[in-house]
Amino acid sequence: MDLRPQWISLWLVPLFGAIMAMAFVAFPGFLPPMPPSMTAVQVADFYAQHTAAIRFSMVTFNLCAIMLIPFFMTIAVQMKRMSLPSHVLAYSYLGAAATGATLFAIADIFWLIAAYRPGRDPQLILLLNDMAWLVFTAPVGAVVVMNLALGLAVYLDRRPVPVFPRWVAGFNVLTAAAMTPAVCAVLVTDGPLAWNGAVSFWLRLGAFVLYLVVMFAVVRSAISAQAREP
Amino acid sequence: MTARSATSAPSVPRHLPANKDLWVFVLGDFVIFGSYFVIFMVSRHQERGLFIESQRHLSLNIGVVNTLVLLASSWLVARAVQLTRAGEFERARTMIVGGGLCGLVFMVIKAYEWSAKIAQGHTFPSNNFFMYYYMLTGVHLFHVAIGLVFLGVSYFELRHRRRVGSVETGATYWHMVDLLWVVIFALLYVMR
Amino acid sequence: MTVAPVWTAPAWTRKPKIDQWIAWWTIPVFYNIFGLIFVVLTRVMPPPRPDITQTQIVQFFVDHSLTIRIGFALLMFFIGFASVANGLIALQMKRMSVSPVFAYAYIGALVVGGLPGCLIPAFAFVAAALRPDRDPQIMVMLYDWCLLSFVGSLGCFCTQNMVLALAIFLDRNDVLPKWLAYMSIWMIVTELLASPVFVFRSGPLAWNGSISFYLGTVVFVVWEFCMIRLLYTAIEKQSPNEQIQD
Amino acid sequence: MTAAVRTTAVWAGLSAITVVSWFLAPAHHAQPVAASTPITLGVLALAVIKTRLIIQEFMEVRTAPLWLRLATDGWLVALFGAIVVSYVW
Repeated sequence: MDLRPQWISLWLVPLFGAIMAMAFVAFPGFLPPMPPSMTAVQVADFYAQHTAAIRFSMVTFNLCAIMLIPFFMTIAVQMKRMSLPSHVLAYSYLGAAATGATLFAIADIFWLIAAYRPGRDPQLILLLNDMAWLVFTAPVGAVVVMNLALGLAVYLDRRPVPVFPRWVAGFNVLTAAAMTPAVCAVLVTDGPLAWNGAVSFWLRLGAFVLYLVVMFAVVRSAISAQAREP
Repeated sequence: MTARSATSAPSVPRHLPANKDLWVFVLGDFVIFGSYFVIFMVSRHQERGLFIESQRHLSLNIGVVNTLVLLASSWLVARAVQLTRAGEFERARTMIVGGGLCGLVFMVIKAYEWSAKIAQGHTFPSNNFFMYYYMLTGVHLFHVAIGLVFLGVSYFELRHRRRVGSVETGATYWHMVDLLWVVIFALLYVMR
Repeated sequence: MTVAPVWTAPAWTRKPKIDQWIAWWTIPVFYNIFGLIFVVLTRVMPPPRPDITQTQIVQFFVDHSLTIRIGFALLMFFIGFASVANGLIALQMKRMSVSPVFAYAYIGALVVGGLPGCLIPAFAFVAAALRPDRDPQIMVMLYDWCLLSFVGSLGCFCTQNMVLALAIFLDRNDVLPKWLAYMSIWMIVTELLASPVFVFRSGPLAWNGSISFYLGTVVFVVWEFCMIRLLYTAIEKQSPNEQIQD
Repeated sequence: MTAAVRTTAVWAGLSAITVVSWFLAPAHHAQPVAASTPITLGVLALAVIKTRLIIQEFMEVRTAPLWLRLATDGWLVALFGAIVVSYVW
């Protein structure tokens, strides 16, 4: 079997991950994250002052974020290699990955619209800014279900030497648990659970980045193992 | 002949046309369309004057012609089933094609009728009568379109595998389309 | 296949078709929570009236701000389980004697449908409920945005039901009964009759109308109930050794 | 009477009823027409006969199992009953 597509998809992660890390630092609203308590005028001011940086970072996210999809599809392909009763978990994973990625692709467009016309009514800029942050932060269900489906698949894998080591199941469940509280960003606008809070912003993003790093290593050895198979 | 005489027919061997699955659909569609008709009647009750006044703008001639077209297509399709049972697949196929062509004629006439009404300024949001007119005829037209697919399946069945049950399926569906139109015709065009 | 000696899986993991059973159980759970979210908490079902004044709309968000936010916080988590239900239905569709095209199209259509049908409406309501002091014009827009998108996301579900109906009609393995395919035609008709919600602000074809909303919802609930029941039977009847072509 | 003749007779009857109802409709009149309970009941009666003929003869429910005959007749009674009630009420 030709494993080159999987290798390429795997190495897209560090490449585009590095570019997105740059875009993350470049976005003036991430370090620190913009608080929901900002008034409409303050938000409008923010977009007027940092237009160039916002455009640069969000266009970069727009271009690069979906480049992670081939990596998630590689994981789906590895799930289909597992010795499971059926492929139902791989299909669930695939659907959830597509939903999660779509949401991110929508969020960065809201940021870009907010920055597009500086003279816009601050109320409208506030709405676009709210939408961007909410869509970016809250809908973690898709990623959580990806993690749970993968975790369950790893746990059920009946190969003598499993495709992914067993601890990956626990790691996926932990990541899911770390990301779940971010749903509270639609509920509160203050404290650690607000969209700029330690849990909803830093813990969620940190868990996701760590997840990418760990899964990169795990998938890499899984493809190597597949290469050694007769 | 009246409809009543049909029930007192001498005992005949019982036969379920088509299959149970299709009858789930037909009976369910009866219930769904029945709900539309009752909702229509309740609205009509509330705005009786408006409904009678708006109804005058419908072309009864077109309604009658379309009813006759669908009745003719139903006759052709019913004959096709009988011919299939008799093993005359060639003629049955011709009948099915005829029924389908009548369906197409119905759609063309309906499209003409709609465009004429729109040209006269009677559009979907004009008033409640025209809302129901476009809604009921539109949903019915969708059923006609699906019915053409069913007749197409019956046609290919007659070419290749020649199972009577499959031809009955298309025919039963098509008669349902005809029947629903008869009720729509009475409620929208004729009653006052 | 024997389990590796280094790690012994608990007995339940060796139950035949265990992954499908777990996926199946998420569906009734998901739909019950779905009902709780949309009916009890966020008041999206049955929908509030389209023909009320600006002040009344703002008041609606003031009155229900907390439950709207709690409900949609739950949705943000549970929406993910929709892909498990879709994955299971797609798997059963792959068991049919038809090409997997329809199974993959089913997943694709519903991945798309989850956004306009569920999440976009949720964000519109949340944005309004979080700041009821917004410009009232914007509040009215968010109100329309949510309910039109929720009731009026048509095409994704038409495609979903079309590919499902076609797969069942063409299938010779009798995975799901043909009458479910006919019911899926009703679902398409339901979507057709939801399209006038973009035209009418009151009456039976408005977004809270007897035809566009109530009749459609009845059809949907009946369809969903039958689907869940039939999936159970389909998994049960499936031989544990059945090979599904990839 | 053979099946073919019977079907053709049913079709002729249905078409004849349709032409009769053509004379009853308000679209004939240039002047605004008033609601008319007798005419409406007549129209509905013709519609019942037509729909029942289609069900019994074309859809072949006449020779179908009892449950189907009961279900279709039950539907006709419920539907036209509801229509008449909502009309005269």
